[in-house]
Amino acid sequence: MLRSESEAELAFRREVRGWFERELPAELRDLTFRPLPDMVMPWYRKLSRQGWIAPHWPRAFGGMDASPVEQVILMEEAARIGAPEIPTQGLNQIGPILQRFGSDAQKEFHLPRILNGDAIWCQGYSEPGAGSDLASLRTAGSVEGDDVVVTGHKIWTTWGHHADWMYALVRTNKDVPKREGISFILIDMKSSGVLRRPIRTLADEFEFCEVFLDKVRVPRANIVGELNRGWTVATALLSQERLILGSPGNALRAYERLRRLARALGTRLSDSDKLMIAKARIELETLIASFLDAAEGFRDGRPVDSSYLKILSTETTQFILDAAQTVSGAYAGVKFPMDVDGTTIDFSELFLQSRRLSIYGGSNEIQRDLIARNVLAMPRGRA
Amino acid sequence: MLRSESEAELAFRREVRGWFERELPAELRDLTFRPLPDMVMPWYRKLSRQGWIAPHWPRAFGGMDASPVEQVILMEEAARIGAPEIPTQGLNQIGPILQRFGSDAQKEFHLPRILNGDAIWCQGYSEPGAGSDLASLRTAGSVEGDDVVVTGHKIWTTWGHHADWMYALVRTNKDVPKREGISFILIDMKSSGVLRRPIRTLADEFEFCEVFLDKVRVPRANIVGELNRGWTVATALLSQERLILGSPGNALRAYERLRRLARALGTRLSDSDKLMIAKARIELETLIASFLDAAEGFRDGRPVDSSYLKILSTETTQFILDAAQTVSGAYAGVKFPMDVDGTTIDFSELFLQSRRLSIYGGSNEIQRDLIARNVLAMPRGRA
Amino acid sequence: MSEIAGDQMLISDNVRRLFDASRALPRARAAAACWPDTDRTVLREFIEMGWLSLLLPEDDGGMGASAIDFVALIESLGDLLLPEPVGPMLATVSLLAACQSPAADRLLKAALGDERIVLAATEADRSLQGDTNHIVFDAHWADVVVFATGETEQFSLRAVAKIDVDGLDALVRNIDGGSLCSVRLDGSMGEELASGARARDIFMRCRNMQRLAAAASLLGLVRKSLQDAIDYVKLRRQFGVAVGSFQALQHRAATLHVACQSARALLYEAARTVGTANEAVACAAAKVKAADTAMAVVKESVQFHGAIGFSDEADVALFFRRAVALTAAYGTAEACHRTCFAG
Amino acid sequence: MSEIAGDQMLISDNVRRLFDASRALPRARAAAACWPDTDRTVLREFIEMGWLSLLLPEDDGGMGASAIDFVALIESLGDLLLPEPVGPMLATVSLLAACQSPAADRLLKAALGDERIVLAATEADRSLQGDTNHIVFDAHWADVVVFATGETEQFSLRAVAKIDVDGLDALVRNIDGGSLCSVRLDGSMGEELASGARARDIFMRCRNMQRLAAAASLLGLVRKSLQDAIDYVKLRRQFGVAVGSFQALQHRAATLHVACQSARALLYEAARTVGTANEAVACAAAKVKAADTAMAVVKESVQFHGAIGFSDEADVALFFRRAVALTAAYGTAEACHRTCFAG
Repeated sequence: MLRSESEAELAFRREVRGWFERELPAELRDLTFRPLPDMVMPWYRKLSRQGWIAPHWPRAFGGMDASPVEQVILMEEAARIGAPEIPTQGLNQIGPILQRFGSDAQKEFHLPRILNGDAIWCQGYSEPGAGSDLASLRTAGSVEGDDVVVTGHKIWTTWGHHADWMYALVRTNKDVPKREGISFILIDMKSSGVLRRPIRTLADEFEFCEVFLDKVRVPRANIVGELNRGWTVATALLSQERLILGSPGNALRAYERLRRLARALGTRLSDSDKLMIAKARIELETLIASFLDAAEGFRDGRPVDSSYLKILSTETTQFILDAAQTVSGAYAGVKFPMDVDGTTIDFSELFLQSRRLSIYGGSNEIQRDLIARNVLAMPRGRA
Repeated sequence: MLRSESEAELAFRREVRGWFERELPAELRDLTFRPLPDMVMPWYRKLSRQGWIAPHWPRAFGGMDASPVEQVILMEEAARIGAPEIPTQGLNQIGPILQRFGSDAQKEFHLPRILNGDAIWCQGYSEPGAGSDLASLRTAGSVEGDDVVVTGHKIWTTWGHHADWMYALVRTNKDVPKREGISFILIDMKSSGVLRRPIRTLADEFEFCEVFLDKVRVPRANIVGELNRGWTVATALLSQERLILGSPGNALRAYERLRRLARALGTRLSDSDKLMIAKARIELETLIASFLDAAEGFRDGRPVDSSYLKILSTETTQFILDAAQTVSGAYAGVKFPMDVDGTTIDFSELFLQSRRLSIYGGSNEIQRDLIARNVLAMPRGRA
Repeated sequence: MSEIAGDQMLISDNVRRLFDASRALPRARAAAACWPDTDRTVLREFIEMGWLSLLLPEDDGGMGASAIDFVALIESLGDLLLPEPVGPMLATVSLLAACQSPAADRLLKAALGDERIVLAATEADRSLQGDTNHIVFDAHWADVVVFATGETEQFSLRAVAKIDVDGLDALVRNIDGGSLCSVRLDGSMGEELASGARARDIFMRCRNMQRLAAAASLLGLVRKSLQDAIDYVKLRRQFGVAVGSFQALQHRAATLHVACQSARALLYEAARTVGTANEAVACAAAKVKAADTAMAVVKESVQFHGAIGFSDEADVALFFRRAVALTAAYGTAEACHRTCFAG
Repeated sequence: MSEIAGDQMLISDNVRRLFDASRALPRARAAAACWPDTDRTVLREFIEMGWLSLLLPEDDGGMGASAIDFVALIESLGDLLLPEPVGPMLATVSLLAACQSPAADRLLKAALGDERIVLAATEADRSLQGDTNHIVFDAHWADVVVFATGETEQFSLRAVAKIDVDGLDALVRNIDGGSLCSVRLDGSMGEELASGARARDIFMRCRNMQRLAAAASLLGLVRKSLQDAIDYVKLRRQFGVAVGSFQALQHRAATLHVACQSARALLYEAARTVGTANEAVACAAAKVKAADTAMAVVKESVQFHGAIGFSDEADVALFFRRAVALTAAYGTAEACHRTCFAG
């Protein structure tokens, strides 16, 4: 972050750094992979007890109500120390949605469990035939008494095989236009009829899974908003998700890889390496500036162009990791982290992971369509 | 050119270089602008007398029937010595079209005049309402006795204000589908009713003009092919034009600018300059290799993917000139050629000129559409 | 960030009135044709209305504007393609005020009157001519040139009257109607304004403000250039539909939109850093990002327009040439990258 | 260029039979999972069928293939993702034959029998580990490593048995199932095969052939990867139409097509230069161009596939990981750019 920090912000940074240094176990630092729940949830709970698990949540719901600058400070310090990735679907996706659309009972039950780490969430949106074209989904639910009985097939469910709960889009009326017959439903993954199959990724780990739903009975009380009115909730969530995806967290983690590489290489850095690093730094700072601008604007009531942020943050992260690949030279394809003169360097894992960023959360192609139509007012027609 | 030359080719190169050194007047070397006819046509005629004006024409029509390697040698030596741009519409566009589609009388009359420089040609295709969508043209011709009477408005006519002849597309039947009522007509620019208005360009020179045609009487004998069958001729010409546009001539001129800059800068070249120059060299050699491959394939009867060559050559030239802009540093915006330690450097003119390359001869967007449809067989529909 | 504040709006409005858009672009076109442009009318009025003191503290009779105000003003005027380097001029006035020496005060008084002081871009940009060691942009407007020589303890910030320097009137013409002058300057010339580490800080601040100003001008002009291009493709029809309905163009327009928005966010973030530790890195980053964005936008604007975009008749030609000139001036990409890596 | 000649077709067909596509990709997937891959079946058969002598002159009992034949063969096998570095192996055999020394002849005889000789990539690639000075790619297949030390007159081309070098079995795993090994080698190790300027030429030829082979493999695999991606978007439907009908995707596919075609033209042009003055520049250019093209294609192939492109189930994952590994091996971009600038 280029911006000069206030006394209070500097103090907060010192507090965060000191606490991270003290509290984050060595075995959880500098992991290149996303650690499994058993490994990472104790850290999640520690952050929760410290009050830092939900920086962007309002205090009323147990959040920190952190300023945009404080949020960046937390992300920078997490990147700096190499803090592990934690489950975020609860914190970033369903949590804020429940705050806005949830019933009192839903809020009361779920929000504390998200905060304290008792519930890991996943998103049940994509289906084999419904990716970018989300409204084509076919997972069907029929109301039977106080339950909705759900049958269908979700896929590319990030962290789904570790989740306790899924928020899913389910077609509850087939006789109306596509978007008018969808409900937004919270499904307990321990319900009978839920079957999960993890899927190996390009980065050679199990990042997501398929979820088969076979006559799963879900209480009607688990519908968020009204029956058949789920599309509104879903698009609100997508827009909010893009805003979160616009945060510089991933790019900061990426830049930290490059910074370590530069430190380890030292005098072996060539001039063209230095140029790559300068360019990466500029892109990173551009993203942080854009995030601060958008988040401060959002706080002040300005509308947020979330598609722009989603494109910017994902492509910045990819750019930085591409630069790291170049600087890695002959080692760019090395699979596991390596010790280089005392610094642990991940050459490929984060780079491979980064390829998904431009696909998920609404592909960057979809975002460009949205900008052309909604922001630039370019004509539809031969889209 | 990376390829090793045969003894005969080396001898040809020596001959070309020696002749250029002797015969090209100093005041015609290293011009950054396209010289006016008075200035350049003596050189054109000299090349013609030497037999090198039409390297790619068959001997039967007075050409050189040069091999692809010989063509590249001529282009390389012209770039090296800084030979001026000469009018090429006759040599590259209408000449080969007449060889293929022209009547005996047309061939007999026009081909020698193109070769000896008595006739400068221009292309009357684009109109204010018909650019990429060429078939929408509205310039109209009606047959009256032995004449066609032509009225209309052509625009972006390269070198039109200096041309003796224009080959034009004219709508001679309005009552049939767009492409079936067009004739390909040769118009003497000295005819009464022809009015020309030069247009200043981004590069601050008069590269093209508007041509107003007011009841211009053209003999029917000037129709190439049949009345209303001009679309076939026009598309043949476009495809052949793209093949010519795929030649590395422009890119070689561009690279020569960069080479001079490198020579003049000498030890002042930074490492990132060197990287840019290496990248430009690689792109240039890629283009030359592609041109040789396509031209040799064409000679051997393989079909030519002319859209691919047009995109490649124009974007390579632009890439090289972008690189030259970067290497020029603070001088990148200098308007006129400057002496740098005894070397004449053009900083901006060719760069500005290069922006038109991706627009004319069928914009690069049109070429990408053609590749997607015709080469990759991707589905039409939401084009 | 999105909106400029009341005061700057006022200044911007006044300048736009003084030099309104309908006259501005024809003037820019004419300046490029009848070179060099020496009509000082606008410049004189600008000075007479007191705007040169924009960045000076209110206590000293200045307008006490912040770097953010400065950037907002310059950006809002970007599409007018003003011939005068307003930003560098304002930055130079600040430099003189910061020196707090009799020589600087004398010049400051003269500048706030009717003299026009342009600062030599002395750092990082490579000179290509003979044994020259300084480059002055738009030197045809300058009466006095401020420049720096020497390192650390020997660092000297100096001013020299243009008339006293051989070759400072030997201008090289730029494609936007501006100029460039390579000249040899050394510590024996002119008079010293300040010296040592403090002088270096003052000089660097001025350099950073010039980079910011160039970035702001660039983003101001490309905002207009991009809007023009998008407006054009909405109207222009080919194959029976608006060209702007083609998805490939739409995605490219969206990419440019992302670049412009984010470069602008960086520009204002850089303005916030003025006076703090990150100032040099931030201003260098803002300049190179703005220049890259601007070149991408003007190239695509030409392409979106098709053939008419390559003619001088469309305004895009003016924006294109100014973008090239400003990209080259006040910190090349290489110089800015070097600052960013070092910082 | 477009078609490989009869002889190479035969070799290619035989190798494809020996190691057919339906078995090849599952094997590549398995090799990445069960690492290191030490199954020498294919390797042994390849040698037994006499293909190691591909590049040797017919007079010496070789197949007398040209560099163009070599490139055509490697390219045609690229989509099989063979675990063995066939190209480097063939290049090493040529190196041994060129040495014309007893030591080299002995090794050559062994190699044509059943030994496997891998050449160390000793030039230009930066070693990152401690005091190591050589990098050996896919060292887990090697029995003997050929390397070079010293400059000009002291230049020495040497061979050392893997078992004699500390650390040459300390492999670092690559994402495609291959390996990398950093090791310290010097002039006291192994035995000399040739020395001086002639040895340097032989070594450089071998390096150039390795770069060519890497370029050929890359372009072979991305041809398949691009075709897969285009086939996929023709079938995949969203919003009621084939994804492949969207113009933005079509233009990106066209751009990749242009890159692949032209990179391929450069590859074959480079093969023609083998044995001529431009060999080093041409092979370096071909390598870096192929690598840039390949990375662009595999990234876009993932994106074209959408989520399934990010799963290991689609073949694009295999192509992606191999492209990354080959881009890094046998001449990094930086090393190749340096060769091109110097040449």
